[in-house]
Amino acid sequence: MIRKVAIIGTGYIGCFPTSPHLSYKEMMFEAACRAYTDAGIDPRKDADGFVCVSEDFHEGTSIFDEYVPDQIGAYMKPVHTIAGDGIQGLIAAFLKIQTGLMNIVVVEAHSKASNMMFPEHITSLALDPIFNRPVLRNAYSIAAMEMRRYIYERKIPLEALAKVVIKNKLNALKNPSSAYPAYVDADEILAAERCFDPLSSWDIASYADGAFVVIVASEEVARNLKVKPVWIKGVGWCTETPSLETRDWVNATYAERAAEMAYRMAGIKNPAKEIDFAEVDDSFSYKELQHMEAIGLCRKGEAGYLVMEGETGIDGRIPVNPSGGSLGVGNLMDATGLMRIVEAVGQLRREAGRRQVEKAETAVVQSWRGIPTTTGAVVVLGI
Amino acid sequence: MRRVAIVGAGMTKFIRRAQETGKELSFEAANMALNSCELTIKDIDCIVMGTAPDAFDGVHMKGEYLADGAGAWRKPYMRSFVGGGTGVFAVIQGWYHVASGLFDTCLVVCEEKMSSCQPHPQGAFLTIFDNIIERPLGPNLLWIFALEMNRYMSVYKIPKEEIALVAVKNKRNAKDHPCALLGEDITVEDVLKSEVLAWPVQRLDVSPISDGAAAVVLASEDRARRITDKPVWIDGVGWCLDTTYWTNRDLAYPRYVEAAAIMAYKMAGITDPRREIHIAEPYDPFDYKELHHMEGLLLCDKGEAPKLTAKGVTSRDGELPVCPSGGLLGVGNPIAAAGLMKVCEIFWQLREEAGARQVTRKVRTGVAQAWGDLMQVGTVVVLRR
Amino acid sequence: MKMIKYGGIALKERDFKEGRVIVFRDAPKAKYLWDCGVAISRFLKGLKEGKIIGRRCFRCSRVMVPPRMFCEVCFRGTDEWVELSDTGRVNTYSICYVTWDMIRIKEPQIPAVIEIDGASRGMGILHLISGVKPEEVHIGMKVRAHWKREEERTGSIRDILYFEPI
Amino acid sequence: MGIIEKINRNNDIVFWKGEIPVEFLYTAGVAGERFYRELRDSGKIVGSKCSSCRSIYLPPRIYCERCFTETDEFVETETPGEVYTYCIIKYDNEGNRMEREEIYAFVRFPGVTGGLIHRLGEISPEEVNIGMKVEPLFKENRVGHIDDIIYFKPYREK
Repeated sequence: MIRKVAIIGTGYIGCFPTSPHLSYKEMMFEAACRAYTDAGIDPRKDADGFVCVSEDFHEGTSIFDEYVPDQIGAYMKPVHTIAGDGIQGLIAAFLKIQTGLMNIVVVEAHSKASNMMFPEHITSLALDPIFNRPVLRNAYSIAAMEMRRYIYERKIPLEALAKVVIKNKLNALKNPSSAYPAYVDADEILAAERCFDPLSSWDIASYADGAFVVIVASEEVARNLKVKPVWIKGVGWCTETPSLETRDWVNATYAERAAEMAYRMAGIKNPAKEIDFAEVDDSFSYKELQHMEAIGLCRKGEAGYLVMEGETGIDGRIPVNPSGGSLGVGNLMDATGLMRIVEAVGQLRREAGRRQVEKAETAVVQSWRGIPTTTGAVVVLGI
Repeated sequence: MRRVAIVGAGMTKFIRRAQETGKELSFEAANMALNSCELTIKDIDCIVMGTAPDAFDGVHMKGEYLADGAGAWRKPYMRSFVGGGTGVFAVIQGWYHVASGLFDTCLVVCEEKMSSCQPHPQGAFLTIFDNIIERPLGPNLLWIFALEMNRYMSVYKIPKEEIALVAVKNKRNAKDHPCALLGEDITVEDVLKSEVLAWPVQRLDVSPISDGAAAVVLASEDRARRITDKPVWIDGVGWCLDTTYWTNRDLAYPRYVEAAAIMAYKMAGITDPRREIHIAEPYDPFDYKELHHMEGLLLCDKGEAPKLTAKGVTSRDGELPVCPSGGLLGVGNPIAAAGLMKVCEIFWQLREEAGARQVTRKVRTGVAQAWGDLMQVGTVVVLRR
Repeated sequence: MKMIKYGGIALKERDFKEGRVIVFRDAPKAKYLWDCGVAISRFLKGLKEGKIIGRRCFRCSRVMVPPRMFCEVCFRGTDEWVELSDTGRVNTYSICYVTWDMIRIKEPQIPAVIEIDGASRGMGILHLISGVKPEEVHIGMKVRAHWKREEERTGSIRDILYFEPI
Repeated sequence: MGIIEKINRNNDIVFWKGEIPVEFLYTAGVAGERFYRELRDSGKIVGSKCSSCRSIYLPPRIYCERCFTETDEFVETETPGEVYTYCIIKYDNEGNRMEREEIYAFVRFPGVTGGLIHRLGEISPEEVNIGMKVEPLFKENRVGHIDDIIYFKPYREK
């Protein structure tokens, strides 16, 4: 009884370290114009619903959904905010199409991270205010502690994490939309100060600005358009627990559960074999490895080897983050998931240029909401 | 389309300053909702959270923070908001989770802890205005209500006395609500004599700032029938967001509420809402809003709602009981939780479980509605026994 | 039938003042430097010059204020800048006796939506009214912007001190 | 569709400064109140126990997040605890180098689900290791705050 649902258009602007020439509204409008042109639809006539993805403290505005409808063509239409990740927004659109109530739903997410004067303070504001926030003077300490335990249990050498950074920044050099591309070598990375020991600044994805719009449609609609549809074959999402003290510090359980759900829906039994390439969260270098294991691209403990052997490069056996990921493109906060979706759609349509992976028929895209959360989402896409 | 029912409901008391954390309030409401239909968290497939600005509770990404209190441990969990419309929208979000066919049950939780915000929750409200061209004027939330109320009164020539009747009715209704913060007997005189905050808005026109949570359990048709013999069906849902540029609109009439209502009525097969809707819980953070929303919900002509109130049509023993719960004016206004409280009330009324608040006439179809943002969003659900 | 227990333990202001309840405090550094973008940068520049600037859409012919680079009705880019008058009519107003943090003020503020002359019908902005007795303000009243002195203007909505009756 | 005119000179770029001007006052909650009272009044670290799965939560809570039922018993935690993971922080949230680097650790206790995240003291960063035993050092004048524990320090058997 599941309806087939396709992504029929994507549009974006970015990603930039800063973007002073456009307001967030103007950025959203540009991304939306590109998406509607891509899909060949008129939002005022054709779109049934809209989802925007945002968090108040990222914007500096309370109940940010107020400032969304006009510039994405959603004025006087059903719109709502998902305070989550871009992929959760995409899933909300997917669900609405599944009900049969709607046929075309538009998802928008953006980042104006450069407008926050103290982004780390904002991250700290997400910590439990009575047990954790008064103790921790830097929010990155959570990632640092998690990294320590993860590499301890999996016996991952720091070289493997450096390799993740090298690979993603190199992929980003082939991606014209990346904010932090670079050609770097392992010595440079390993020599850096561990400012949040064991994290060095190389391990942390820097913030970037950008806006992304993805248009989702039912099969009937998708088949009648000129565009080549990319099918949403499975979706999953999960929150483990907000409590730092009771969560799993080694395995990304949220991603495991989300992937199980998405694979079940997509009929995927052996992801390591059936998935052609993956976009997984790499807000921190170790997260890429942890997430690869969680979504079953390899067995637990193997991710480090895969990376060291170059298997996750664009030409490798299982390319991971051909876009350049957050380390190369930039950390787009709530929009990160949609950036990955846009990349995967581009790859599946074989429009990815120099970073095109050879076999691109089935992709998995995974997102994480960042510290201090344990929320993640997974989407399986295919042609 | 897959039919979805509400099978259980729960809420906390609405209070000015709660000792409980937001997580604990969420747990209390969610636990009561589960107990009310004798389910445990193992029976729940997914969780939906509705909670409005993070600046109330004082936690960034507060949806994430509240997750364990809402029972989301290792489950699919998603938070949405549409400002003040969130409480009713959360039910719509839960509806599409179950109606999609992906899940059979969904726990919907709404929470707001406004007392955390200092020196006054108005600090959070200040930041709902445009960051560059409105906030520098030092606006407060009362302004938008006062501006809208004045426009409504002027266009339809409604005297303040008629509007005050809503506050009198709702605060009286709230006396029978075990969770109410401000259930009391007041008179129109009291309202008119109360402190002027932002004319035409006076102290007793306004709902109180509160802490609280509410929750409902949703189930697919098969499951619902196994859980209870009194499921309440979500037969229509609608929502609509008007332009951000609120100073470009005529505030006299909430056309976005009308659009949301039409969407919900169409889905529910309602062609004559005045005849087919038996009971309503429109959003009443201020007394005139109840009237405004009755008109937007097409329950009466534009500018006519005050007359219905004056005639007693909207009282508990009237033909169209409106806000029998006591509404936000009487029960309290922890924003998202208050919206969901309205859905809970219709649920209890349709099941004839509202106790002292049970309306006189037999009711089979009810509507709950919330409103929010910059006088911009309408969220509507139609419920049926 | 199960016993219904409603959660929620009510504390009083006193409990906080007298330290009878354990509390934690925090003041977030939620500070921002927002990009004004094309439309609002131009609007603010106009204010500095003592002008209210709008934007026209050629398809629906509306002249919009505050200006934006997109027309929400037609969903297309707007086409040209329009210099509007600094006069208008009161669409609605209030007489407010409290500040945003709920401190009572003696001299009430009069916030209003003012439909700007030269923009399309109903196109207003939020501002304050002054130079008039509160009881004399009425819907439909003609008003004019009272600007700050030129050398004091910074490119802000507050370059207009208030609107006053003509 | 599209923006017809853009800013193409840096001269025309304008920023606007603002903030969300709020402060927060958090109650410790029902379980938190109990935790901090015990800490303040008797120097005890208490957790709460779920009667159905028997997990002991630290920090305590009024509900079991797994069973989603009320926890009904507060129990004292036994020290020493054990460092499960740790980090060394050299910069604060604004990127300023801190006057003294701080070591944070997640400390777990025997038989407890959870633990406490706190500072480590009386030890240099190089000496810390996963699995080491640590015990809390309490302040003398306690007020009911997480800082009533000054830090956790290496455990020495008495």
